[in-house]
Amino acid sequence: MPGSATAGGFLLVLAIVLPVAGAMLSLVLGGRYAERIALTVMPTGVVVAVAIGAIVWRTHNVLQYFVGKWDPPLGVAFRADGLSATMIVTAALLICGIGLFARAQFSLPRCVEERAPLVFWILLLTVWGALNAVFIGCDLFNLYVALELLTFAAVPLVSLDGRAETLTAALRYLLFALFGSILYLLGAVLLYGAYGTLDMVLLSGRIRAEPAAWAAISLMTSGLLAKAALYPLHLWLPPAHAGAPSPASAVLSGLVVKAPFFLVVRLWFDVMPRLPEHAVAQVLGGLGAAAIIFGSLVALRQVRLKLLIAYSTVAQIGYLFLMFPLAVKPETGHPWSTAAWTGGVLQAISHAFAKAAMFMVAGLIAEALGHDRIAGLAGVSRVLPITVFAFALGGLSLMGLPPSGGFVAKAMLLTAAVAAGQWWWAVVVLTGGLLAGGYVFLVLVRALADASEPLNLLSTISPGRQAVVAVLALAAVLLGFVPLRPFELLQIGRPDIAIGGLR
Amino acid sequence: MSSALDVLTILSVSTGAFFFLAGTVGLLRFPDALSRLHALTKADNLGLGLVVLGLLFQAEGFPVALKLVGVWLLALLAGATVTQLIAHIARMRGSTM
Amino acid sequence: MTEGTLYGLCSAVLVGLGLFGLIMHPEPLRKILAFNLVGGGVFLLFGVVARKGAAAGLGGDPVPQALVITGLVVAFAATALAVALLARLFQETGRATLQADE
Amino acid sequence: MAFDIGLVTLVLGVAAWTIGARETFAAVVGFVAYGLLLALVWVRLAAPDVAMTEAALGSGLTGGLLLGASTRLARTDGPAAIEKPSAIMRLAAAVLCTLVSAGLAALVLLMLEPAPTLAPRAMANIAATGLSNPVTAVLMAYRAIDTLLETVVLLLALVGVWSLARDRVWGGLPGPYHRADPHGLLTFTAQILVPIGILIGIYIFWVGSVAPGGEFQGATVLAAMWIIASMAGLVDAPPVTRRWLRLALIAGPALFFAIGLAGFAIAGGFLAYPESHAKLLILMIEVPVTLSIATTLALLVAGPPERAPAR
Repeated sequence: MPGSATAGGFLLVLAIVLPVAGAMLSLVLGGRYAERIALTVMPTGVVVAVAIGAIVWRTHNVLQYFVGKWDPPLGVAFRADGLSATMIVTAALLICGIGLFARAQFSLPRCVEERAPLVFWILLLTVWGALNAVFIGCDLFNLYVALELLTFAAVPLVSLDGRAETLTAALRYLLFALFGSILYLLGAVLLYGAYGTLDMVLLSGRIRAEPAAWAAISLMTSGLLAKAALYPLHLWLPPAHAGAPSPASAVLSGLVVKAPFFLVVRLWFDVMPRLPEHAVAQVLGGLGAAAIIFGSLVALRQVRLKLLIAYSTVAQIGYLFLMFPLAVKPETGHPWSTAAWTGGVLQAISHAFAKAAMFMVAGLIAEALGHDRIAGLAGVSRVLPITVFAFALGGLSLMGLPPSGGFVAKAMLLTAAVAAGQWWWAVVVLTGGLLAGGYVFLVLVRALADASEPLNLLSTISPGRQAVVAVLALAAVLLGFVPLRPFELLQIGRPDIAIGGLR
Repeated sequence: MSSALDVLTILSVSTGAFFFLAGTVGLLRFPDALSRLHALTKADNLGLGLVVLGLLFQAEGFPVALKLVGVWLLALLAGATVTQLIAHIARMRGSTM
Repeated sequence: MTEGTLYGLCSAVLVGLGLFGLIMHPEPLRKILAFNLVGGGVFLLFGVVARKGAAAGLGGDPVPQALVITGLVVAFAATALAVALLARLFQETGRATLQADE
Repeated sequence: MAFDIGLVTLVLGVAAWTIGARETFAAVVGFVAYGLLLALVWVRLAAPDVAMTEAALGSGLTGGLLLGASTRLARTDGPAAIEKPSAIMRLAAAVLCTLVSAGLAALVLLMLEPAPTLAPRAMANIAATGLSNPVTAVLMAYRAIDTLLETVVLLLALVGVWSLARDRVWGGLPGPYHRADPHGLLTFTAQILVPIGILIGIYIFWVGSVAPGGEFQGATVLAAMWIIASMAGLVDAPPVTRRWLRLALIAGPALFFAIGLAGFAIAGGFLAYPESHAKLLILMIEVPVTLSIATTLALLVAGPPERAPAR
């Protein structure tokens, strides 16, 4: 039976258990050990993630696991296809980078436990476990629990410093997230009522174009959009992402908002591939386009560097949703063999690396200067050359200039738009690139200028942290060397293979 | 035999329900907090007691009867405590709530 | 109309009512309250699905019933976190609103 | 049916009151009533397990939490100080929400009867779990991973709540101080009620494998007893840095994970139980899980550390 558990499926369990167990151990042993535990779990987690990726790549098949040996619809399945594996590896690498970077900020006092470091490491590990659960989840309710876990780990990261403005931002974030999850759950309930299962693979075989399915997909998509902060549901994002400590901002902007996006992709292309109509997909694309233009324009007007980067996230999330109008029901082949689908996924990954690096740059600058006002950046490239260089590398991805992952992603979206005769998306991609160029250069011009008076540094930044940031930014650049066409890894386990031998 | 018990149940539960109704009317119509509480608790304790009594006639076995009486006693305890606390606050505020 | 359908209609109204409160109430505490109200409606709909799936000698499908229990616990956790955030915000600012003083 | 119509009318009326009430406190009281009425609805829907959870957690503990918050925040600006959304916005939202309701109502009317169900499958496999309450079988066996993740969710919510402590009181006692009044009525009530309540909580948990009940319902009752005792000043929460407290918090999920992982060796899969020992293993998970959930729920209601540790 093709739908049985596969060898190596236990790795999927480990991908969730390891970080969560680390978080619980940190809670028991207390603040003094939290950092050490996190730094032990991280390399192990990367090994698991890479192993998952390697198995999926080598066997050219999905990795599947039935928890408790109960197969769906009664039990819950975990399932990693090429897309999941890619996201899992991305998350593992990024979390490691962020962990190394955060050591200096959340290092531990030797004698007494302190609140912020303890909480930070526990939350970081839990975010990781929850992300893995989202990426391999195959059951809509299991995914609901995973999404809530992700939310409860992400929200306190925002208000770690306990200032009134970050508390407000965290509360608003939580309320938006709860609004999103309740709509998502409502959709899942409707699907169970109509088809008697919550398993995505089984659903994809049973679903038909009828009112219940339509209502479910609309409700779930709207809920997930609120969590992914797609315009006009983005209001919570800039204060939350800009207010969090910079390692936390990197996690939130780089990874956490990608989880709901990932689920929208799953819903539209895996669960109900035959359902979405072009008109509905155009609406989603339209919101994406509005996000790109609006987010970029507002980013241009920001005074503080972190807010600029946060608004740029609003814009970059918009690109992700351009894949829907271009990949839904293509004239030839499957949605996931289109350039747009690959471009969208690649945008998610390269933005993760680029944006994480840029938030860390902002953190380093704020640590060194004591502020992150863009107008006061003059001379900073002299004292933090590697850091400013990393910002520029990340900026390449945002603008979509070669060589960078962002370039490949946006080029694919562009060609897909032209090929599909939907030229308006091409205009949006190009305009967004120009505007991104505007706000990146706005920062770089200030940073590269000579200071009128010698800079007064509050603290020196260790070369190690600068190196971490540079490596992450470099990763976003290296993604630019993947071939400019739909590539194989992302295709593994797409429904055309799975449906062939439907269980 | 069982029909006689049924009649007793109906009588008892209906009387209980009447007391609940009276208590609710009192809660809504009486002028100040203390007399409202008075109306509420008197009617509730008695009303619930009568409902429980009525159900006792239908109870299958001793454990069930014990649970029913237990429910009534716990409700009495909780009701009395909460009433006392509310009355205390009302007196401190000196308001008519 | 069966009683399942009746409660299903009830849940539909509850979801609408709660969503209105969640979107429109300016006070965060009322939003939290409304979130719980919508939650109740959504869970109720799941219960109706379970009731309509009564089979094998059971009064309802146990799977949705169990999921509702899980969902109730998650909703409580969300409420506790939201209330704690709000209380701390109130401690800091003396306000319990989402208005930023910018 | 007449009873059901009356109940639905009441539920909707109380729900409308909860949304529409001017005073937040009144709205919370309405919400508690709403929860209790919903518990009745769950009984009518033949879901006694859910009814108990709704009454204990959805109405009781959530209600208590919100009541506490509404009195704590009572000194805030009146509703007048808060910007109300414009009439057009309200109208738009009302139209949107009415549409959602109407759409859902239509879907309810279109719903298949009988609906697709997993009940036969759940019953066909129940012997392998050693349980006879199918809802507990779903929670502890078929979908144990959900329950496991949910215990982690609760734990994380608590970490989130604790993260809101001020730095200088970290390591201190959670929640406000309750003065004990040895002759007070609350103390008297607590002294009688708490032992009975603990007994009931344990009973509800214990009976869960064969009858309605289970660890969540039992744990909620236990947590409520702790809250009553602490309100009466009979007990106080320990400082959040205590090792044994932290152990109590993670004991449930940790043992759940451990037995789940042991399943690889003894039953060939994560969270799988060998048929001969399924009931024992499930019980071994449930006992610490009940303890951990009860502790977590009680501390979630207590809130973040507020009082500096005594020196």
